[in-house]
Amino acid sequence: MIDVMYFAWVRERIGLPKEKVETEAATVAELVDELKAREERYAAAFADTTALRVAVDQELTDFDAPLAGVREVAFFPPMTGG
Amino acid sequence: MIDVMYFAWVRERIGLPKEKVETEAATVAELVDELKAREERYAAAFADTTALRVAVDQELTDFDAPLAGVREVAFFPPMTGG
Amino acid sequence: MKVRVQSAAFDFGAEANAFAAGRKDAGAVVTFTGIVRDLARGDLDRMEIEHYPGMTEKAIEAIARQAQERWALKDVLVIHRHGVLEPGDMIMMVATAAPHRVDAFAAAEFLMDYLKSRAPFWKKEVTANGAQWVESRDEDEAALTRWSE
Amino acid sequence: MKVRVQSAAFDFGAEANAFAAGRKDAGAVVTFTGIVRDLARGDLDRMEIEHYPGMTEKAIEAIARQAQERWALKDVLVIHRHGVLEPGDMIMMVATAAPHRVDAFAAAEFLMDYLKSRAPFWKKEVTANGAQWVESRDEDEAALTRWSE
Repeated sequence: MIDVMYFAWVRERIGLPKEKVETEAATVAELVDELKAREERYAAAFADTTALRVAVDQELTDFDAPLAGVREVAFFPPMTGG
Repeated sequence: MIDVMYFAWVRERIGLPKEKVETEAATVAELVDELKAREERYAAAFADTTALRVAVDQELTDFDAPLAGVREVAFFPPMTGG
Repeated sequence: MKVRVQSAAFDFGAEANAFAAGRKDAGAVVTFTGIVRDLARGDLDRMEIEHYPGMTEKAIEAIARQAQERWALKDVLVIHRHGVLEPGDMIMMVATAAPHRVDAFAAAEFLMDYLKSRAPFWKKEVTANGAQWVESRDEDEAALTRWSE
Repeated sequence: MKVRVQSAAFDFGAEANAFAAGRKDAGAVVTFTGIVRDLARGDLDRMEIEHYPGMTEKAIEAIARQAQERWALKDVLVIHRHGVLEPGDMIMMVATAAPHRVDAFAAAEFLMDYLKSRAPFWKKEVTANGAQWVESRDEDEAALTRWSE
């Protein structure tokens, strides 16, 4: 069970900030494929992953990052801090 | 008649901050030669003009700057502002 | 090193004074302050800043630690707000103290470049006609490359 | 643009706040503050700063005007003290306001590089064992070359 979080327009498009996901996905990319297969709103949010960033256990990483032992995955657009 | 001003260690070495100088010097360099010929303290202060800076009428310039019509010449070491 | 992530307003001047006061070890203090800028049409109602609680603090602290490893700094301060802000409100500030100005400036610019693109904040501009997420700019991403040379 | 040359102390925080407050036109404010740093031996009694009244203001205004011509600035502030200062005292500050941070940073660094070597101030460090004029550093002179490229 992984906590999956969404921020900014990803959160708005999917319609919730956080959910628990039961998954056997080995990588972030596989998790994304599972989510896209669920419903149109997920497919829309993840249509172009080059426009997205991902953090695993609160560290920025890539979509090929492994999920073994991971507790929290977050998807969001490029950050606009400062 | 030109106002000649000295700052920092140039002022200390010459022993005064400002004096009026009657001169026919055509350039700053000629004025320096006249001053050096006056007394040892001037010769000491102007011994190495590469260690000095000059301003003519409150604008930084070079030792070959002309003196025609000039009211104020200042000599000082490299500045250390900020 | 002090990092604060908060929704409350902060007093830039008071923070800057407290940071710089009586530093006999650092000749140079640089601050950067980000302010909510109005839109070209002058119709920005508010800016909403979303963040990722938990990760935000960790990311900023990691960036500040990198700055401290890289330059001879005596201190670093980062304050970043989230929530609802109005035009003219201060969004965030960084401050760096160093013996020499070159280090204080470089570290402040480094912190800003990384906060801009690597700290999990997202800005949304809201006007009477609707809301829009601020898009990241290619030049902000490009700004990071100068620090990896 | 505001330039002040004075012997009196100034309140960095109050100046910074007044400079940055309510700026809806500038998203970025950068400040630099120079502080009297103690000597390595910790025995600095005081710093005496001499200047060239009349030329000082003109030189700083010329530098500030150059910065305004070169970058998209909304405002510039320079305050520089002269006279007797103690370790920890603030010598001077610059502040720049711009729509974008790159301009605010570049202009503040430009101002500092020029003030350092082109504004007529001279610093003398006084200890119980004597006094010494601060020598200009080759790297300060070299720093100017990057602005003429």
